[in-house]
Amino acid sequence: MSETTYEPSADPEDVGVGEHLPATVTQKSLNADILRMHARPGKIWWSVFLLDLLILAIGGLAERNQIVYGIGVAGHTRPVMWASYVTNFVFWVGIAHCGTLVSAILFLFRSHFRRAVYRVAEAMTVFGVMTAGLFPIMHLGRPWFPYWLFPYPTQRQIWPNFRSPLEWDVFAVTTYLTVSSIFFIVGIIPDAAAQRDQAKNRFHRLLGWIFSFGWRGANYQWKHYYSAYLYFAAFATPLVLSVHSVVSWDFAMAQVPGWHSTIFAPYFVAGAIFSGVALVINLLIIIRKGFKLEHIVTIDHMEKLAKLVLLTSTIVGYSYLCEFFCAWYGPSKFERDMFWDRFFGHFWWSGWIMFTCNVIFPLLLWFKTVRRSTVPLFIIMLFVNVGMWFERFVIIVSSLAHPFNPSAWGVNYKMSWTEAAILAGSFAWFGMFFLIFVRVLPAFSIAEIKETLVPPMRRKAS
Amino acid sequence: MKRALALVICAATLAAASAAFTQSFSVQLYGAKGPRQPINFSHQIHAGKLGMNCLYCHSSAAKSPIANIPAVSTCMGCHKMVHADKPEIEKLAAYFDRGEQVPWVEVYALPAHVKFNHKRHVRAGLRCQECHGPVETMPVLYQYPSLKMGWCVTCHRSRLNDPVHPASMDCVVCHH
Amino acid sequence: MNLFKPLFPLIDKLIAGPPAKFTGVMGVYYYVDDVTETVRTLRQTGHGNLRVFSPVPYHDVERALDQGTSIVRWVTLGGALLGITGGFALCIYSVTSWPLVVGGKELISLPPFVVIGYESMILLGSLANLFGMLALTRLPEVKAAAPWDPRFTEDRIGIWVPCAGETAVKVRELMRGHGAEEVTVHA
Amino acid sequence: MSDSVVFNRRDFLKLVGLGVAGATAGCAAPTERLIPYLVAPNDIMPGVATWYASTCRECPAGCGLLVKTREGRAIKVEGNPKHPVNLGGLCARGQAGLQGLYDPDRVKSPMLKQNGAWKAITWDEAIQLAGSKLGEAAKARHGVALVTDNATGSAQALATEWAAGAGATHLVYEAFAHESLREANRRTFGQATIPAFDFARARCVVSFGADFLETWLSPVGYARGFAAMRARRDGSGQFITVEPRLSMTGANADEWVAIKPGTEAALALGMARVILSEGLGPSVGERSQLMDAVASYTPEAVEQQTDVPAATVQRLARLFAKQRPSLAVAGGVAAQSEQSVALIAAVNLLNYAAGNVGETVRFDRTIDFDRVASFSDLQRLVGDMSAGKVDVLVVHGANPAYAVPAWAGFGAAMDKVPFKIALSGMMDETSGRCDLVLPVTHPLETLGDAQTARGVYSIVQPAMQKLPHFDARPAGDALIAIAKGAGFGRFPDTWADYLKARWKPMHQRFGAGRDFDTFWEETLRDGGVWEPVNATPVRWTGTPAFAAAAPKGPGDLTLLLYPSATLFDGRGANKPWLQELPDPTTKAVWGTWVEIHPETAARLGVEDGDPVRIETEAGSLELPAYRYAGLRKDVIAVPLGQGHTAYGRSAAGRGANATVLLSPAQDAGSGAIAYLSARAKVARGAKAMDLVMTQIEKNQHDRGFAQIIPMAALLGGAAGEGGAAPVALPSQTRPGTATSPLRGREEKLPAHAITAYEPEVRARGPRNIPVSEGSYGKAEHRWAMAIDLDSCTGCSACVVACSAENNVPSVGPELIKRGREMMWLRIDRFEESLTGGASDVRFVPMMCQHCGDAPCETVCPVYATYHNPEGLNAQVYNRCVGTRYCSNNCPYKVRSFNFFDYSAPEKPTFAFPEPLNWQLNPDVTVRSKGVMEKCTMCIQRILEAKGVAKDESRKLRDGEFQTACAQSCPTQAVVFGDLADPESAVHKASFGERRYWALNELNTKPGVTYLKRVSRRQTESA
Repeated sequence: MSETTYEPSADPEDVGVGEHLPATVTQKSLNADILRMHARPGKIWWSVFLLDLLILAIGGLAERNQIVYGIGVAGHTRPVMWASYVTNFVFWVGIAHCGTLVSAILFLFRSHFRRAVYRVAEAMTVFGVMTAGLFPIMHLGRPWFPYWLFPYPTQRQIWPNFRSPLEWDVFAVTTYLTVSSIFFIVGIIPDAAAQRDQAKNRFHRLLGWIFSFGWRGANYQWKHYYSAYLYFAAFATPLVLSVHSVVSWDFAMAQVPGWHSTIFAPYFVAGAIFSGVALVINLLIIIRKGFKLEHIVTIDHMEKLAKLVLLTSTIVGYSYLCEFFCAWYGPSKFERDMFWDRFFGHFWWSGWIMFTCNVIFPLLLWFKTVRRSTVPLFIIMLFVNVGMWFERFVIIVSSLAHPFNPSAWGVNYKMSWTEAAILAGSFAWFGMFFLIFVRVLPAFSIAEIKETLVPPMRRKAS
Repeated sequence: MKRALALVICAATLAAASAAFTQSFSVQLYGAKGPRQPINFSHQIHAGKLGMNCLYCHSSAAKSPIANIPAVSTCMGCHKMVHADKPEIEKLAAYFDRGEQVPWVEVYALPAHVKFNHKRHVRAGLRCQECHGPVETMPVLYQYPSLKMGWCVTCHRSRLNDPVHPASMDCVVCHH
Repeated sequence: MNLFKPLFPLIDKLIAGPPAKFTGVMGVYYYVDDVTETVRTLRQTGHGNLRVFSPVPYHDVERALDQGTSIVRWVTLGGALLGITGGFALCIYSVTSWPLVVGGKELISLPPFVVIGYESMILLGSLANLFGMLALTRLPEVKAAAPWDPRFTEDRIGIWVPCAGETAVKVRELMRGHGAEEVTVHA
Repeated sequence: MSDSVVFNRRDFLKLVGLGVAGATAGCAAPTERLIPYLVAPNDIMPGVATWYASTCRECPAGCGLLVKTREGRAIKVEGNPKHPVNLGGLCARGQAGLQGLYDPDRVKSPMLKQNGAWKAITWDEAIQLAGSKLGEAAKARHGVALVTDNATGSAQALATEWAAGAGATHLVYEAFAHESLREANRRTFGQATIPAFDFARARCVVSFGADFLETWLSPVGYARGFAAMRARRDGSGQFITVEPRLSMTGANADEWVAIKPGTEAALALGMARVILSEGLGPSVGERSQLMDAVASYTPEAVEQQTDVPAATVQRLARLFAKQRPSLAVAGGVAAQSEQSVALIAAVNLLNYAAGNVGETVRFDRTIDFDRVASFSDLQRLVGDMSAGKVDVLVVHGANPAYAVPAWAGFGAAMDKVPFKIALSGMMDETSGRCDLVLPVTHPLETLGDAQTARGVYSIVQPAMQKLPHFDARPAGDALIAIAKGAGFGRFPDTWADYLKARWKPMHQRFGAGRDFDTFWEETLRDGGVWEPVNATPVRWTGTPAFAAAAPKGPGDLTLLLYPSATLFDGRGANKPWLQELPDPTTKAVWGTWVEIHPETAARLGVEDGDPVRIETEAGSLELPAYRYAGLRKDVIAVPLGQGHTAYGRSAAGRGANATVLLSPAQDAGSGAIAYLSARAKVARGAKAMDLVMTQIEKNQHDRGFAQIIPMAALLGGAAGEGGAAPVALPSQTRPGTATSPLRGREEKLPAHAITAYEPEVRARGPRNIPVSEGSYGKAEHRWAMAIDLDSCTGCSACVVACSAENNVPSVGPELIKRGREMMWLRIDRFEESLTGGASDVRFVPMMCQHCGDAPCETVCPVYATYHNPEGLNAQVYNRCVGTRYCSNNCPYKVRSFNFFDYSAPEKPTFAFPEPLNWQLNPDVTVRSKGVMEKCTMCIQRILEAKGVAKDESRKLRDGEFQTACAQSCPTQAVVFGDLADPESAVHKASFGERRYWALNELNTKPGVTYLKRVSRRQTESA
């Protein structure tokens, strides 16, 4: 059953040298190019890193105040009991989805352009989940008891409520963090071996030694390795779909008008991939420029990712319209009022920001020139991420602000400085890990990119 | 070899963590020796040697959710004559003359948001010692049970289907 | 960096691993088809216990080695099954151990439990998969099975045939004959 | 985290001890001398509540109280069911009396003002000083003045006697003295007093501005009667309100006649004319005389003056005559114009013509305002004071320096008095202007009596010993001591002796052979004695001249100043509960606002909360606007009661005192202040200000929260809007024998699953899940509530009762503005229409609905909220981690969240500063930061009652206990009980034909059933 073991695509037509990589790239140069990223960081990196730490510190201070004085320092009100924190949570979980998508789903689809980009995407996934995971804890009224949500035997003899969507979240997100981290680390093994053997300084060699687990690239190792890798992909694919479905059910399972909708699961998954890929593109553009890797992460890769963004953007746009149609066509006056309120009520601006950034701007990607030039790509993707943050904001805040009981209307949520600081801090938190990552571990999959090269043959004929 | 070590470490941390969890919310105030009281009152003498009935002093335990701390006057009821010369009794008398309450240090404190009804438990036929331990042997009173939820629940579970006095497993019975 | 200088020897020792004595022949190749040829002939001449080290897995080589399918799948399956049953069991046990009605729903209301079961399936499945793989690939490797050459993670392929004496000489010749760049005999 | 933090355990121990000491050792603690309502003194024990009967002194009505004490602390006041004035109900202000007792800003010790600075002195010094001052004054035959409130009873007597001794002029001051009412009655019936208005007997009520459900005379009693009238199902019970501003009382009316302010008399006379001329009333001797009086008031003429269509005048008159005995009352703002005597006389005439006098207007249990000084008396005193004729002024229980409008210059006159003594618990505006302040005890810690109505002799009993925080003395003792110091009068040594002496004659009358002590004990136990009084028959004695009042001044708008429904004349302003209690009309809290018609507002371009500048002759004021369509276009309205400059942290600096807008104006007949006398100009103001409201949207967008059913439908039997057809109790709803249609066979249905929904269940298929595990199998009850919106007047007494019972913190305006109010129970106000004639305002008490299929329960990840075996939606604070998901998913939005730490003394957000924390109910925990809380249907009361039943080994009796809200409701609109008991009141109500459930379509199966409000509007105006 050789199809279960991985097909390294023997025939050059499959991944012709020309398709993604220039002919100058050899196995040797690859090692050199990618390990070159580990050279001593320069002024730019350091200044960015320090700024990042500063923002993180501010965010931490805000969180500390919130714990001391109570969640009241944030802008929540009745009826808007969830706001920016849950928004951030969904946003970051969404970001996290791209990595697994690229590494797992595209792996199963055998679309080889993933090889050049999936390590960055996966790193983003892991760090994204690590960021997202903080928010459910931070938004608690009593953040010192989050462990009560985990099922463990306690003297109280009481368990969590497995019927609650929030409890599903606990399972989904922890599973997702575990699996994606495993996937990430397993993927690194062969490259870490390369780092162990070729890295310039001992520090990186040591790291290589640790993360390679003593990998030798022996035939039996490759065999089991790829078999296992396939199953990881097979698990991660349904997982990535389920996780964001579960996140969406935090809302869809509630009966709040604007939340209680069956469309949410697919709609959220699409949105997640949308924002995730957008951020990957942003990061890749920076890295390939900063580390001069345009010949490895080529513009073809960018274009393929851009197409993915375009696709998901249309799905998301369709979902918006579909929701509105249902509200208009459906019998529920609660739903109708709510959706009117969404675009013409107190939070009208957020609604329009969402729509423009997520549906209008991405239309530019229909043009090949736009898809193939980094600057416009970069800007569009920034807008996409802003838009996606606001999508979650709109869904959460504007729906809650317009509940069943009109007597609760009119008390409107205002974002507090604490929340703003914590939001900024979350980006810093994510950025910190990423900045370190690219400097200490292979940020691109050496082994897999090598596979896209034509294997060296003495007798071309055979 | 290394793997084994790693496993051991993991197991240890896990055990420690769960232990910490299960020990959470211990409301043990003064450990197993009890607090120092303003007057060295000995339950051993009163409840043990003299065999006084608990309800003689803590009369409201059977009639009220709260078991009262006896008023100074109750103590003086006997101690006007009995051992009136002992230093500790003189302390007591001093409080009485000043018309002050003795600032007894509380030994049994429930966690927040928990209500306990003495009357119900006494009337259900529980002996005081079942919760308060062998008070009659304590020269200095100390907190005998952990007073943790699990301790309450275990007993309630066991009497859930008691034909005469079924215990409740309904949270709000204690939490309100 | 100099701060860590005293650590350098230790690090080098770690990376080098414990000193080991090997007996056998190590051939270093560049061309994949050479490797496949060598492997075929070696196996015909009864050297089934050879090892191939390569920076990338080459399908031709695998064919030449003709090794069966990995059994990691069964480990994974086991983990997954354990996960799903465990998930449901946990839910059902928890609601029956202390019955609390919420939202007028059945105590054992399966639809919500599906999510728990499903996620646990994936979690335990993946973990089993991981540990299965580590076990089968003998990772983390404590004791090297063959002498090591850093080029194997760059662009060279190595064939290791554990043997000694006469056979070692034969194998060396065979490798030379099949386009090995260099052949070392460890004895 | 622990309760002990909120309520210092040491104090607690002390109190526990004292309680017992008091009982056993018989030491001299006053607790020992108290006579509990039900139990003998020696049964007092820690952990068990003791009830004391007393009388409410928060307003002159004097409702009977039962004060609940625990460990010697008064923790709750409730209405005394035996008391003839209120029959068990108690208004929000009465409930809040506790916070007057525990006010942290009470005066701690006697204070002497020395060159502007206050200095604490001892009582002896104080008495000595006061005595000497009074002595000198008396010797020098110089003027002494004593100002007290309408204390009635022995306090009144003592004051009079004291004044006589000191040669002082005694002035009984009440901000709302109802002089005009008394004067009009004197002129028309020869009785200068306030009759008993029998709303219960009336078949139709027309109110000319009288807010008899809010502040007017005896609101609780009237509300009870009003509810009785509405409860009749014979097509009667119409209530027409005639007022330029739709008040809370008016909001309960079937018809709103938005009359031109000041012309109400014309309408009354017009109606009288129709009745007389058409001979609809009984034949009265004075017919011709009356006819002459009203001759000129033809319906057309009335339309001319009042803007009320002639047809309406006739219709109202005919209805009024048809539904005899009917009742017309005049009061509130309408009766405070410069023609208020004329108005009330006109209304008297109307009542007389319709033959209501002696029927619904009776001079039997007359309300005792007889001794209250008219405003002209007050002016005389002011005159004397400013003329320097008064050397010593003694003020007790009144705050004229605040309540008297600026133009009358009471404050200024006070400054002319050389030495001023205040006997007051609070450092209010008046005390602040005095030289010597003697802290007096609060009525809840003082022995006394009251005689607020003829034949009602109530006892004011101390429910607890004096608070240790304040070195206060009963006012009576202080007065006696001063008199002795000054050496005048012949008084017994203590106030208590004086009181008992006064009760000797009562003993003669009511003793019925018992010795005095027994009689006294029993009187204390019952809260007083009352005797039936026969009505003094009255005839029409004279017809005063009638004229319309014409407000003066520049501007096109008439200014209405009305007493606040929550703060009354301002004496409630120091109580957080009342400050935080949403005004029934605007739902605004912690401030003053100006109600302005939306059209006027549009003209100025102001929205709710925007500043509006009001200008009158007298002065100007800037207030936040509240756009209210329940106003005539040509009026603006401002509530009184705020704008204190002193009087404690809750009161000082909140809102504004709108009396500064008044220029000198008095009633022609009685000299009463004319609050309705000024015209005003409005303009957009400059400074930004806050209007903090708990409910902003007052339109229910046809979401069926407040439903209504026409009387016709009830009489005819057809269902009203979206109504459930009458449902007989299905036997299946009894526990144990229920069939589950899905399974189709007999099986056990636990009580928790029984909801008022059984019929719908059969329609929709079953959603009640039989659970017999754990405690669920043993459930015997299904606690539920039925709320009759036809009786609910929106008075909000239940809100305060709930906060008092359940330790709900008051969080202040800043947090409420951010939607963080903590009240477990609120009154949603929905305005269907506010057009004159067809006004339709609906009040819905909204608390946790205890849904059978509760949306909040499923979503909690930690079981902090779940459905308990007895049908309660329970909230476990210990377990709550604060995800707030439950609140998001609650369609009624009745869960409140502890955003900050209101229970930790060290935190700035602490809500119970010492000694307010003494009021906390020890049976209920005080929730800590970050947990969700909500209505528990008073679980602590349920458990207590079940305990009692268990001790007496019997089943719970229906109605043997009630939730705080149900207990306090003056109209008994809230019914609480066990739905599983088919005989229970709540079961009968819940299956009545008017029942419906809020948001029924969500299938939440609430445990709270609402009964539709009944619309009695006649077809012409509908």
